[in-house]
Amino acid sequence: MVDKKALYQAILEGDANQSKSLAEEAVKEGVDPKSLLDESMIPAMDEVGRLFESDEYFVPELLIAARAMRSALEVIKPLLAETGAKPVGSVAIGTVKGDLHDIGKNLVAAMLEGGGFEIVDLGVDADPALFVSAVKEKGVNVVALSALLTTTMPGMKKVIEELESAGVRGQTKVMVGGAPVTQRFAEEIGADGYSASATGAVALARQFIGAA
Amino acid sequence: MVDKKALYQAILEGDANQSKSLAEEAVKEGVDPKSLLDESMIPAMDEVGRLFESDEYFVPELLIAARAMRSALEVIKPLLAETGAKPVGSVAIGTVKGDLHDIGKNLVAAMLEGGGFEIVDLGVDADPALFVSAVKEKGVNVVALSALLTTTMPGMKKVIEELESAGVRGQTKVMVGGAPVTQRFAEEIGADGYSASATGAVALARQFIGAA
Amino acid sequence: MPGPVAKSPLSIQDLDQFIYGSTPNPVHCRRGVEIGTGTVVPEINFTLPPIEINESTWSEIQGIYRETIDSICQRAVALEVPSFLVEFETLPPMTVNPDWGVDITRILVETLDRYHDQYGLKGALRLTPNDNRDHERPPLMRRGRYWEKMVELFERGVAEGADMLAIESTGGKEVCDDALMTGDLKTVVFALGVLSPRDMEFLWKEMVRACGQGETIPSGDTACGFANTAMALADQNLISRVFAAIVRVLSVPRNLVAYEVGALGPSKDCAYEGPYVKAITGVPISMEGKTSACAHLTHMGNIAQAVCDCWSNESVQAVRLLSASAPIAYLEQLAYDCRLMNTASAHSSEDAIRLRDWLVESDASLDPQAYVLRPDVVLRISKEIVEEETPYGQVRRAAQCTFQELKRANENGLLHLPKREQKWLNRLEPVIQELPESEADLIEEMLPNLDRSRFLPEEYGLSV
Amino acid sequence: MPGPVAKSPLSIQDLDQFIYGSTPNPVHCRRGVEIGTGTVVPEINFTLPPIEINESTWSEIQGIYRETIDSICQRAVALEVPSFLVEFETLPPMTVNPDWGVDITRILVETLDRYHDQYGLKGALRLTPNDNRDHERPPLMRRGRYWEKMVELFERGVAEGADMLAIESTGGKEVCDDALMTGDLKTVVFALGVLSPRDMEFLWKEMVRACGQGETIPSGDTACGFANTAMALADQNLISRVFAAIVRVLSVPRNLVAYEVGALGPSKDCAYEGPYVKAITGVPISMEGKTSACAHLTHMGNIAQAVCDCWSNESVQAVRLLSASAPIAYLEQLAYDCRLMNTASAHSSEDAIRLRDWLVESDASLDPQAYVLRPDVVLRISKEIVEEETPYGQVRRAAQCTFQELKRANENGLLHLPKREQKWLNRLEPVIQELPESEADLIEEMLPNLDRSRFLPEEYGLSV
Ligand SMILES: [Zn+2]
Ligand SMILES: [Zn+2]
Ligand SMILES: [Zn+2]
Repeated sequence: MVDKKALYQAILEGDANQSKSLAEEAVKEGVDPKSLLDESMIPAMDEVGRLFESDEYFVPELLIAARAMRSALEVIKPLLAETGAKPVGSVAIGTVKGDLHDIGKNLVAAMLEGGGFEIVDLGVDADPALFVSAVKEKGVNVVALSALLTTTMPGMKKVIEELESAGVRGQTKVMVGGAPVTQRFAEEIGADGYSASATGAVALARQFIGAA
Repeated sequence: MVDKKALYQAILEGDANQSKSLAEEAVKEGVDPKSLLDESMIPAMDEVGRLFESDEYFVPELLIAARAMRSALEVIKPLLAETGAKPVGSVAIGTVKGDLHDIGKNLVAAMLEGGGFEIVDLGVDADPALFVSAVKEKGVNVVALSALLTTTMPGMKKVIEELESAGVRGQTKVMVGGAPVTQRFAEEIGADGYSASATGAVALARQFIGAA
Repeated sequence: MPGPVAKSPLSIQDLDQFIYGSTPNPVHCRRGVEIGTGTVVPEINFTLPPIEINESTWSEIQGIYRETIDSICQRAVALEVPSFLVEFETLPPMTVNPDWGVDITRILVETLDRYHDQYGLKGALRLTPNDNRDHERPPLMRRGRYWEKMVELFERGVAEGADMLAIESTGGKEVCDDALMTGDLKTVVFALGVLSPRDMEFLWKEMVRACGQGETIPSGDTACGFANTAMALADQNLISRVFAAIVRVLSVPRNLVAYEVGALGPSKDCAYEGPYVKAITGVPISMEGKTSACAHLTHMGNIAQAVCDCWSNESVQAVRLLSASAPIAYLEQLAYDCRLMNTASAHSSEDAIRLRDWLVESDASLDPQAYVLRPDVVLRISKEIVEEETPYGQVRRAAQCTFQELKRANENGLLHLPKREQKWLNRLEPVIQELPESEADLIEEMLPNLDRSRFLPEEYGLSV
Repeated sequence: MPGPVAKSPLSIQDLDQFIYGSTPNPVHCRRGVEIGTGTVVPEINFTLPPIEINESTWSEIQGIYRETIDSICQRAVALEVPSFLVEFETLPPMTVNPDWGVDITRILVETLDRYHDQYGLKGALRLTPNDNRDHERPPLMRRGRYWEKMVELFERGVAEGADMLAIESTGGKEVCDDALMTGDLKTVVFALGVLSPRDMEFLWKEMVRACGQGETIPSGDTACGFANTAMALADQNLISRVFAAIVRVLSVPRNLVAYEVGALGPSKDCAYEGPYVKAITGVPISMEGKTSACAHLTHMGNIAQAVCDCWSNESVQAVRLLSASAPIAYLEQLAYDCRLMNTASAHSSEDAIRLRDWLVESDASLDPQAYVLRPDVVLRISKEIVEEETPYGQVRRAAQCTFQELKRANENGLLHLPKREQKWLNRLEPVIQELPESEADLIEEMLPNLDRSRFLPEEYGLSV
């Protein structure tokens, strides 16, 4: 019989090969995928989050754990779908027009993914239209905008305006971040939230979709 | 016969007793007051201004010279009025509501006075209504607003709004200044000008009334 | 009239003992913060960005204070700052409405407590209610609604757990302001030697009393409204620096009165006259210089550090810089300045003296206002000051010997004065020589000339 | 591939000669500005407050630059700053549209000229066009519109009279970014040891050529996009500081390539690896630390000063502080920092060394990123680096001996590492030991794994 503790441990330590093969084994043995998720995998990622928050893990440890989580998740996903379970939520993320700084954006994307979100990465220098179509066509719950330059910050407002004029502003939450961005700026441009850090962004996204 | 050079010198050196008695003497002798003004007194204040600008005079020297100017001016004013000459212009000055810092305001007032302006000093913590009535009733050409606190800066906008709603905004120029005030702020609130320094304020006031 | 200031001999007589971080009468606060016991402590002061203060913005304002103090404490932990002070200088509406001043005090105290509990961070709060008494003209110094609200904030700030109480008091400023602009030294002497000490005695007795109701330390005052006004005018080339330097030293006696009646230090950061206070009374002092360029530019950027016990940024608005909110950047800058000073003094007292002397030497010859902060000059003038028994006598003596110091320094090349400053040196000489020996004579001479719509002698206990 | 970097022996071999303000190969600019001849020179960098850059705002933007540089020069005169640098780092639209970059360059040159003529103020302009090549993905490093506009700005900036040309080049960053986040040291080594040096050679030959068309000094580069990214992530506790410290030293060899092909210094302020560059090549370096808290917080605030020749604020927006616009405040702060350093070194070289050592000691034990800037550590590691002949060999050797230095420092208590950092020390050891000796082997191993939608090997002269 599959060792749920071992799967937990494999994710915690970021061993993607191990987590994948343990998940496969479990599926083969007919273990309920929902219980695998709830009793091993999500608790493992929660523990990873705790270790990160308490300054014992750095981002690399967290990303590696998220990768191990993902490889197990891919195994059980088809079975989960049959049971009607759905992903936490989906986020379209990108740096706004004129802004080519992707490291912060990538970090937030990676951490959201580690937190169970599906990510639509629109890259850097992203046109407002891309965000609109992510909402319209992919039905993302959250739009996450990043800017590292004060000169590109106004681009955030443009995205919100385009969402409004496309009539989809109400279908998504908008969060903004990046070095020069402030809570007050977020409020001014009508964003739904602001986060000063990548971990804060995950918490905010969870809050948006009521999974806090 | 009166020595015009001596009057010039008395003002330059800030000797108010001397300038007054020289002016009285000249009047008694029937010297044309306009020529006294144009050939001795204004050139003396111009020279004072030059010495100040070139960092040879400090404010005290300048204020003392202005006082000497004033005492001579008082002597010849009645005669000037007969010839139809008018003062350079008049300025209502005050710190805005909530702001109790008067030294900067006093400095600007003193320098404007030295520059030949008539001053209506509304003091500190001045209600917008006071500025309105200075324009309406005393017909001042310029309203000068000072704020030293960022928290009282919005009071400048209020004065401008009250001038507008009283329908007298067009009859006066508004200039603003004080440590936290900037050119951009001045533009935002619809002031006509901003000066970073007391000397700049005089130049600006002159410009407003076309006497630059 | 304040009683005689019997401070002779000086608390610090030996130039080698006159050093940053250490002083004969240190101050101990809660949370383990010690001032003057060997290390220099950073003191961060921050204020609001441009925002109206009213009911509708109040919750936003509280949020700004909450967020800023939290980030400051976080950064202090990250930088392993050994201990630090936070100064909360109220804005006028927060004194007129003490509820607001108390709200912010509470936020700050709670945050310092929380970081102390969680991380062992040693922080202390200095509460500085602003002196609102000149918010009506003529100012009422001992009565009226402004005074009553100030006293209310003193008492409630103490109850709220502020570690220190301070003020930038303004007694005599209503007379001094114009005198600074017109270069009228005699009137400045009247303001600083006659009016201000009388007000200091009245005010500080009240502050000491309020502190006694709790565990708050009555800390110190500053001649901000006098000497810093002169400094700001001089820096804009509006008035003479020689004049401003003399005004600086003339502000010492008024400051001493606070310690006479029970203040314990540290003096206020913007009291550049602090070194005199330290030499004479031995209380620790807070100073500011290069790292307060956020609040005002200065010609005393390094020399101000020489004998400081707390090192401050004066005041910075919580505006966003590229890195972080400006108060966090300034805390960091102060922390590194202090690290350097404390590293040198940890080596040896000779090394501390070396660093002190470089700080001094780097500024002293360039501006008379810097020159009068030279530790040796401070000790020489202080020795003279304490020989006098009344504040007026001290101010008069301070004027005389500061003048002599500057004249001599100019002659022997220790101080470089441009021509127009030398003119002022000459111009001030007879004024100083002719200051009456008797305070009563000066009062008699001055009172009739002063405009009672702007100044009330009875508010200083002077009979008209 | 760049030719062998034959730098052995070090330009500075003696720890007592490794000091701020002086270096074997100083730089002389117009207007009498000298760098590295004995005094530290402040370098002020300012940028726009939040504002859109477009045709309609362009005249306002010019006004901001004009007003700011004028106020800076005024303050420099008032403070009697002996000489100073202004850095103009373009914003992306000013490089894409060189007309704009040229407009601002002209404003700055004209103002420096005017103040030099009127007041004898010694100022020099460093023009730093930003490296826009990664503004398309995958980046084109040697062709395409971004590259062409950069070259146009190099040439027109030289024609406009910029005194120095610099850059924060990004070759290899597209590979390095993710590797920093995942803690993948081998890929970082590939970026900094293989890609970046190839790009540096190509880019800097072009910059040196452009400078040759006028009187502009090809100054220096920085590993900003690599080591400072790591530093910023480490400061947010996102990645390990030990890792970031190693990345810092790994960025040295790429930087050396610029000086190999003709750059003369000073290096860029944000190149915290500068001390290595100075030790190896003898060119002057610009550094930033506590006084760049406006741009980013740091754990190297004091130690960064130890051997600097220019002392910079990194970058500050022209936002209003209580005193003045922030760039003026920061110029003042830098000026006082420099006064102190220059006062100590004017006394004696022993005193300069004392101050240097206090600056070092005050930070070195608290963070591995500070530790690797210790002048003695810099000399030891530099000696090893120059024994290698290729950038890759140098990077590999740098990794090995930086690791050994940190391990030893941790063991003997010279460096205080928390447990999770010690874990990273252990984690990195095998990765470093297993770095292939041959660059070709590493290339062969890495290339197949890299995503060509983000990285094109041919842009680095690598055949696929
Ligand atoms: Zn003050
Ligand atoms: Zn203060
Ligand atoms: Zn940089």
